[in-house]
Amino acid sequence: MNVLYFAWVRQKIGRSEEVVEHAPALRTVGELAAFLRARGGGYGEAFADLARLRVAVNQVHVRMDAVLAAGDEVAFFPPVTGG
Amino acid sequence: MNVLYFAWVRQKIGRSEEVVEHAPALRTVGELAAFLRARGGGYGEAFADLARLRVAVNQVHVRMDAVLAAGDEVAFFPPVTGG
Amino acid sequence: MTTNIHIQAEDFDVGEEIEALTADQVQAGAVASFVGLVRGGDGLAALTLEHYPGMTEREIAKIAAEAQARWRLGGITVIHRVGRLAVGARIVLVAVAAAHRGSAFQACEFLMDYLKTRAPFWKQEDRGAGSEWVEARPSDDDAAERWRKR
Amino acid sequence: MTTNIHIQAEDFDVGEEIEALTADQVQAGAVASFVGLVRGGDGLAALTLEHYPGMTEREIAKIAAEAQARWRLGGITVIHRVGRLAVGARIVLVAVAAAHRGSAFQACEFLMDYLKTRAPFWKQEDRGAGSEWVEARPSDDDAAERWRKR
Repeated sequence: MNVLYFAWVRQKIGRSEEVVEHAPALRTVGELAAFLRARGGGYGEAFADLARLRVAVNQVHVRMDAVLAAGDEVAFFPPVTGG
Repeated sequence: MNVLYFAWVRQKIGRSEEVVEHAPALRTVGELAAFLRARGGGYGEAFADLARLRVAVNQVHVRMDAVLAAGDEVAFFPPVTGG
Repeated sequence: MTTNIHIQAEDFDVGEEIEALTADQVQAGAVASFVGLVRGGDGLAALTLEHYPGMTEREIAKIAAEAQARWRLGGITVIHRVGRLAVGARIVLVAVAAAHRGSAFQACEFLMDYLKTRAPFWKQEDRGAGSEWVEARPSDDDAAERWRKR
Repeated sequence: MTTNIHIQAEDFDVGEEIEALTADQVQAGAVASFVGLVRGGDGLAALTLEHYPGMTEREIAKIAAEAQARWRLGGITVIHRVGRLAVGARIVLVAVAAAHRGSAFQACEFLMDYLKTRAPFWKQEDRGAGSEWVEARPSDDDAAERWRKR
């Protein structure tokens, strides 16, 4: 899966994009977030409070319980502030 | 008093402006309208139905019962359709 | 807060007017605007706009002052054309600058609703075969009326 | 009905965009538009706009399709800038053409409300001393929410 980060999520993690292998333990977006948080450091900070994060799978807004599949594009970002 | 006519009121009467001497019998706008209607012809047509007319005195919207004074500028016109 | 009111035969430049409204105002984050055009159809060739010089400007100034009293606005521009206007021509521009979009949108709609029901303009439709005065629409009165209830 | 969606670093010409929206449409009597600018104050020097390329265009296209399904519109233009924008710079234009002003105003406000809450843009404020990400405002969520209840 291709995982993208935007705004302060990107800044805390220190990168904008990475590949994470899809695995049975990463069934949902929330599980992927927990997996990334467990890396600690910037990841720990970025994923400390999931209520502050929004997520999209394949460029569509979804919730943390959305189910993942191999090849998905998953993006984590703060609530949007455009316009 | 200077009396002005706009839109189809002006067309029916055939003029855009005229002077009408203020008089005790022309106490209100409605009385002025009745006086003008009594002239018949285009005036009769223009003032046939006062519900179709709007009026301003000294460039301010008023009702037919507004009281007139010498020197007033009185305008009769249809409901406005700008914008 | 600047209020620009122009009644004119000439066309206007929408982009320039909107730009001028916020030129010196770093506090204006929002400009809502409305452009009314001569809508074609049913064989309409043109509209002729008549107005009551003097009263028109006064009424629009009153409406603008009322908008300014209801919302905190950075500026208002109202331009209304008169004379003969072909299908597709611009008739009216209302533009409102404000700090935030809610005020700008509401004031712009308020100004249009009151302009339609209080400013002394009259439209005559030219369909080639003859011309006819446009009737006032009750829906415009309803649109203006809703601002009283707030 | 045309929908124009542009995400770009470059500035845009509001007058041209509004004009283009009704160029071939004699049925459009009304264009409502909104321009958002970088609002100054509190020492703000500039904003930097980041977005999610691809998703941004998709989200805006969805919002535009929803507006078109709710109101009969003649055309929609949405232009949103990205990158570094100084105080006073234009950020966003939403313009909607329709036969009548009610639909144009409502659709324009609807588009702005949804753009604010669904399109993946993020603003960073540069105050000279450092930069900070703008927090989402609950009032924007409320503004979008009111369209659900209708």
